[in-house]
Amino acid sequence: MSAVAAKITPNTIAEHGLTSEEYDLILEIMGREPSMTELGIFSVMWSEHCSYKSSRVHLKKLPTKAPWVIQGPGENAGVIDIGDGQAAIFKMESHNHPSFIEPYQGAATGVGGIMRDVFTMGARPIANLNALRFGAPDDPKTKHLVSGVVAGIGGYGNCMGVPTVGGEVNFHPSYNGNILVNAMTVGLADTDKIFYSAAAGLGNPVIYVGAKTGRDGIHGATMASAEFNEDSEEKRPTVQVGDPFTEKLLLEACLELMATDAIVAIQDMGAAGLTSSSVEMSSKGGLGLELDLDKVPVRETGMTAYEIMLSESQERMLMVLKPQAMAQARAIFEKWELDFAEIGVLTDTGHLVLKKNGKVEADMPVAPLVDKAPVYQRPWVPTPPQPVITANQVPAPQDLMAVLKQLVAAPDLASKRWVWEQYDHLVMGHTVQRPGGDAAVVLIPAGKGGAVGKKALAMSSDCTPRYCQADPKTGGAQAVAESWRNLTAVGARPLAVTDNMNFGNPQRPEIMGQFALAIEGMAEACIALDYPVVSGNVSLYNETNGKGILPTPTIGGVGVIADVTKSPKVAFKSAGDSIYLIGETAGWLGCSVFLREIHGREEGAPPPVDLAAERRNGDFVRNLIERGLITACHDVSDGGTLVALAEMAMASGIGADLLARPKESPDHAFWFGEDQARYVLTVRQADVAVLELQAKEIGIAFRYLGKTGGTDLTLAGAGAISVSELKSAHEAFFPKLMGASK
Amino acid sequence: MKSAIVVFPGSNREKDAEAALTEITGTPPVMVWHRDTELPKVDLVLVPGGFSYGDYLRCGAIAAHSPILREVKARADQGMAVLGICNGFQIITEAGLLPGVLQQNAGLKFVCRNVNLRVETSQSLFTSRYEKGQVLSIPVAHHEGNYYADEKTLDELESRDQVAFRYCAPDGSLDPSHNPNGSQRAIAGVFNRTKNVLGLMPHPENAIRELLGSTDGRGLFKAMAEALAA
Amino acid sequence: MKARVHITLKNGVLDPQGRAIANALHSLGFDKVGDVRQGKFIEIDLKESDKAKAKSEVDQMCAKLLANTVIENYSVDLVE
Amino acid sequence: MKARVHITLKNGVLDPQGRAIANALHSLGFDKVGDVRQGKFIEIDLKESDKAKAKSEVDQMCAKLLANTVIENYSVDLVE
Ligand SMILES: Nc1ncnc2c1ncn2[C@@H]1O[C@H](COP(=O)(O)OP(=O)(O)O)[C@@H](O)[C@H]1O
Ligand SMILES: [Mg+2]
Repeated sequence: MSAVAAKITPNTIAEHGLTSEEYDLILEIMGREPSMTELGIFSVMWSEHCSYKSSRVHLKKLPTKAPWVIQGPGENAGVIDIGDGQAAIFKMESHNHPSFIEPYQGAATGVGGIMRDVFTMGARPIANLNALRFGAPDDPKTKHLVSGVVAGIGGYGNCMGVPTVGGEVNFHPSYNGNILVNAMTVGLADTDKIFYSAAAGLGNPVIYVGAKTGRDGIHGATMASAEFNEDSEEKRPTVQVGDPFTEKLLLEACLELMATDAIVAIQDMGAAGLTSSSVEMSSKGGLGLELDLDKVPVRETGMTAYEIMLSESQERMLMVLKPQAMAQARAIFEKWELDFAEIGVLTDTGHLVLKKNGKVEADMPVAPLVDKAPVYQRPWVPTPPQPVITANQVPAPQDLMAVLKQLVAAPDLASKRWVWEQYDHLVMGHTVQRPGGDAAVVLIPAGKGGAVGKKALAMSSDCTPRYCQADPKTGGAQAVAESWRNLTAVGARPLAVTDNMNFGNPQRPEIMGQFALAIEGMAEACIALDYPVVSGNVSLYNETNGKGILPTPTIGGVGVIADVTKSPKVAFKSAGDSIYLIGETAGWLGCSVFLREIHGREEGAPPPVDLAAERRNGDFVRNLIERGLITACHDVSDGGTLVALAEMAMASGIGADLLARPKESPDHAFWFGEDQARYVLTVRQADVAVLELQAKEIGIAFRYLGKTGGTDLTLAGAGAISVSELKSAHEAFFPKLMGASK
Repeated sequence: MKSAIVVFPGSNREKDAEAALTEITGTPPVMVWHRDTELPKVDLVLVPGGFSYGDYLRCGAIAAHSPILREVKARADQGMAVLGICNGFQIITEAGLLPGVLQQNAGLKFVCRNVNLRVETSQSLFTSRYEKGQVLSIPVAHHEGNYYADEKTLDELESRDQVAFRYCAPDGSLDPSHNPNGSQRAIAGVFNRTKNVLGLMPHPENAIRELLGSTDGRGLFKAMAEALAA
Repeated sequence: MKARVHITLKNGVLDPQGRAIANALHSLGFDKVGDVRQGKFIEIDLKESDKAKAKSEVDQMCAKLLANTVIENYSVDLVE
Repeated sequence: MKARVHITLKNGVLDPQGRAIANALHSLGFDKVGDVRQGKFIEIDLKESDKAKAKSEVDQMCAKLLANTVIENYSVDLVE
């Protein structure tokens, strides 16, 4: 950075993404002109990415508490109690901008970063998920981006030995210049062995471990907070290269050290590296921190204080250790062949003091650096309501089965096998529900080191951006509800969510409106479903040349299953089972996949979300599952009921004989409408009476759809299609898009 | 049966293998760190899957030169049983315990899925619990499993009954569309000449519970436990 | 005409492979080994006899596909 | 001294990666591209000023570790 020695000018301030008001505030806090290193530190700490300055006032509306929440937002990851002395620790994070510039490394380091967030809290990561949005399939960049991102996610996760068990992949032209790569990690820890980042103990040593620091991604955090324009592709900022091998060693070394009593506080170096980790530790602990930057292990010569503090080199951690444990800790890191350096000490000054070559490069008060970070009440306007589209405003198709075939082959509904077969989804040997079901299911030990039993975690990532675009509040609620429904469909009790809010430029009131309203919808749903938010991430400025992406609040949900042997799969289990649709069907076609894929219309209000019905229907389904009555189960989402049925048939190879739709609802509305709060499930003949009786008793809407069997999906009055024909259409999209290589 | 698992920096299926050995043979294996220079007295050494040394340079190449591998090789020469799975197969092949090499998959992508494996011989301490021709469903998870050897070596392997498993269609027929990685002659696992060393790409340790998809891997562990019972 | 393309990591970009190789060489006793960097080497047969044209084609191939110029440099040699 | 090592696949050994690159170049419209082969390029800094000694050291490194001679050839250049 040539600017290091230079004087601070309005230009330098702007280059650091700071406004002149923000700079005035810096002058006030410092009581003098900052050094370049200090300015750099302010700029990353006050970037959108680290300070949440545009989003904070809205995020406050999300519910974050429940009796089972051990740690809500504010730490590296959220922590929930899952019984038996065990905790699930999880979070989702975006790596959108880096992945657009360098898809392989951008996605890989995104996965590496989120895993560090989880194991820094003492958890062993047990599952990864990834939510991906790409531009139109025929956009010239899409193929290259898909192949790089998927290879990068696999490359990192596979090497770490953590199974990648779920996620989503969507395509839409609004992501042409701004793909979304959201990665989620779920880890497992004992509730009495959770590690936090608040520094404590005056005089305790501050330790740097992991990989060496290079000049990687300097200004990554500010890059993640700036809008793209035509020439950012030209500028090509340095992106970080990931080293999953080093991270695997770091994981094992950290967990080994955590099993001892050595650690006082620990914080990974993520975005804004040493800066945010040291500031976080000291501000949370209310202590000062003095670092000797000459002791930081570096990979390159001549690195300045500015560069060392702002580097985003991967695979590094900062810890405060008990002094008496130093030797033991050093031995562990040496065993794993990682750097281990005492680089500083905790002080009572309340200041962050950085020295290099005996010279003080920065001396700044930590509390105001954090507390006085700007917070913006950005102006916002609501998205105008979209008209409700009724079934008679949409032409009915001639051939329902041809439409079905077209839908299951459409990019958003097509099989994602091409993607998840590149992910090791089996390593660790606990994957019960592999990718391809509603929620992934991973076995866990019974607790306190007990043998693996019947207990499992279920997890899923969900969002329907087209609903959010049409009506952000309904869309926000729907994303939460769908996540809850996916967990319910495998018999899990949904416990909590992490989120990843991907939006455009918050300085535009329409975008800020999408954000504010999506949060409102999410908050309502989370409250109604007892499904608090325990961690999350905000990614703004996903915008190219003033065109924003579809608002995409990705929801990552986690739930627990007490007896995994009862957890149903999507696949029909056997012939002769009775098929039921649970939940009310009005035949909602607005914003549906049917309307978009068959009629080329992206319009209308999205299906309403009735949270009371959602809860009632879900609790009903879960109860039946827990009683062992359900042989297969699938929630109804994109594409509607007939698509859900087709997915169950394709997963099993077993067909079904379906009754005609009810008279009052036209075919296309009944079969392809996307009404919420619905499930398709199957029961054995012998259990039909129990199901119907119970549903009537508590007032659950249900409808008998037909019976499983044969090798065709047959719909009375509409003809038949063979399951294998559907399946070849369903499996064709990705291999065709990505080239024939198998 | 006493067994040991060699753990390299970057190994990642050592716990899966440990669980399988413990559950099926009844005795937990000893975990041996790569820097150790001596092996405990055991009947079997398992070299597990993963990304030893990050799979940098070539899969298995760096691990193959570790001191512990020298020891494994010496003991294998004296007849001790060695099982290399996935990265373990790559390592022991690089170390010269088995002929051939494992190249990048023909599809150039990592592939994780259940494959059909045809048992080519039941005449070994590893496969005696299976019938020749039996078709197993066992997962693979690798990027470099494309077995290559020159024609002469391949002919020799076949004539000496050294091919353990092949990738096949569900009915046992050989069909290129069921070969996940382009391996020559669909080879998924090979023995050394004396058949005390087996390397295979698929993961029998991930196929030991119905709940997790298959129990077809159990036979391999059972066979070893029987053959190597003290 | 044959093009020989070298693709190497830019200075300052982390090269985990190179480092792993250096470590492995050290532990094999090659203690005179210092830094190691790993790159790619691609040989392309070209149906083109005009050297200038060939050069400009291969440069384009590098920029478009073979190298990721965010983190990599490339160089092209032509041999008849 | 610096050693530049090229590691290439032996003739007759299939190179799926090279073929994939050739296909990708064709689909980008580079239709003069014929065969493509991909190899590795490793640069090693050596604390050794004697050229003959350096050569023999690096040859050993190749034979022992850097190349798998079942399928790969190697060649070594030294530059001061
Ligand atoms: N990027 C991905 N990585 C792993 N699994 C994926 C990915 N995308 C989709 N899947 C899996 O494919 C299945 C179908 O995905 P999706 O249609 O989004 O499910 P749903 O509609 O139930 O949310 C799920 O099991 C999901 O986890
Ligand atoms: Mg679902």
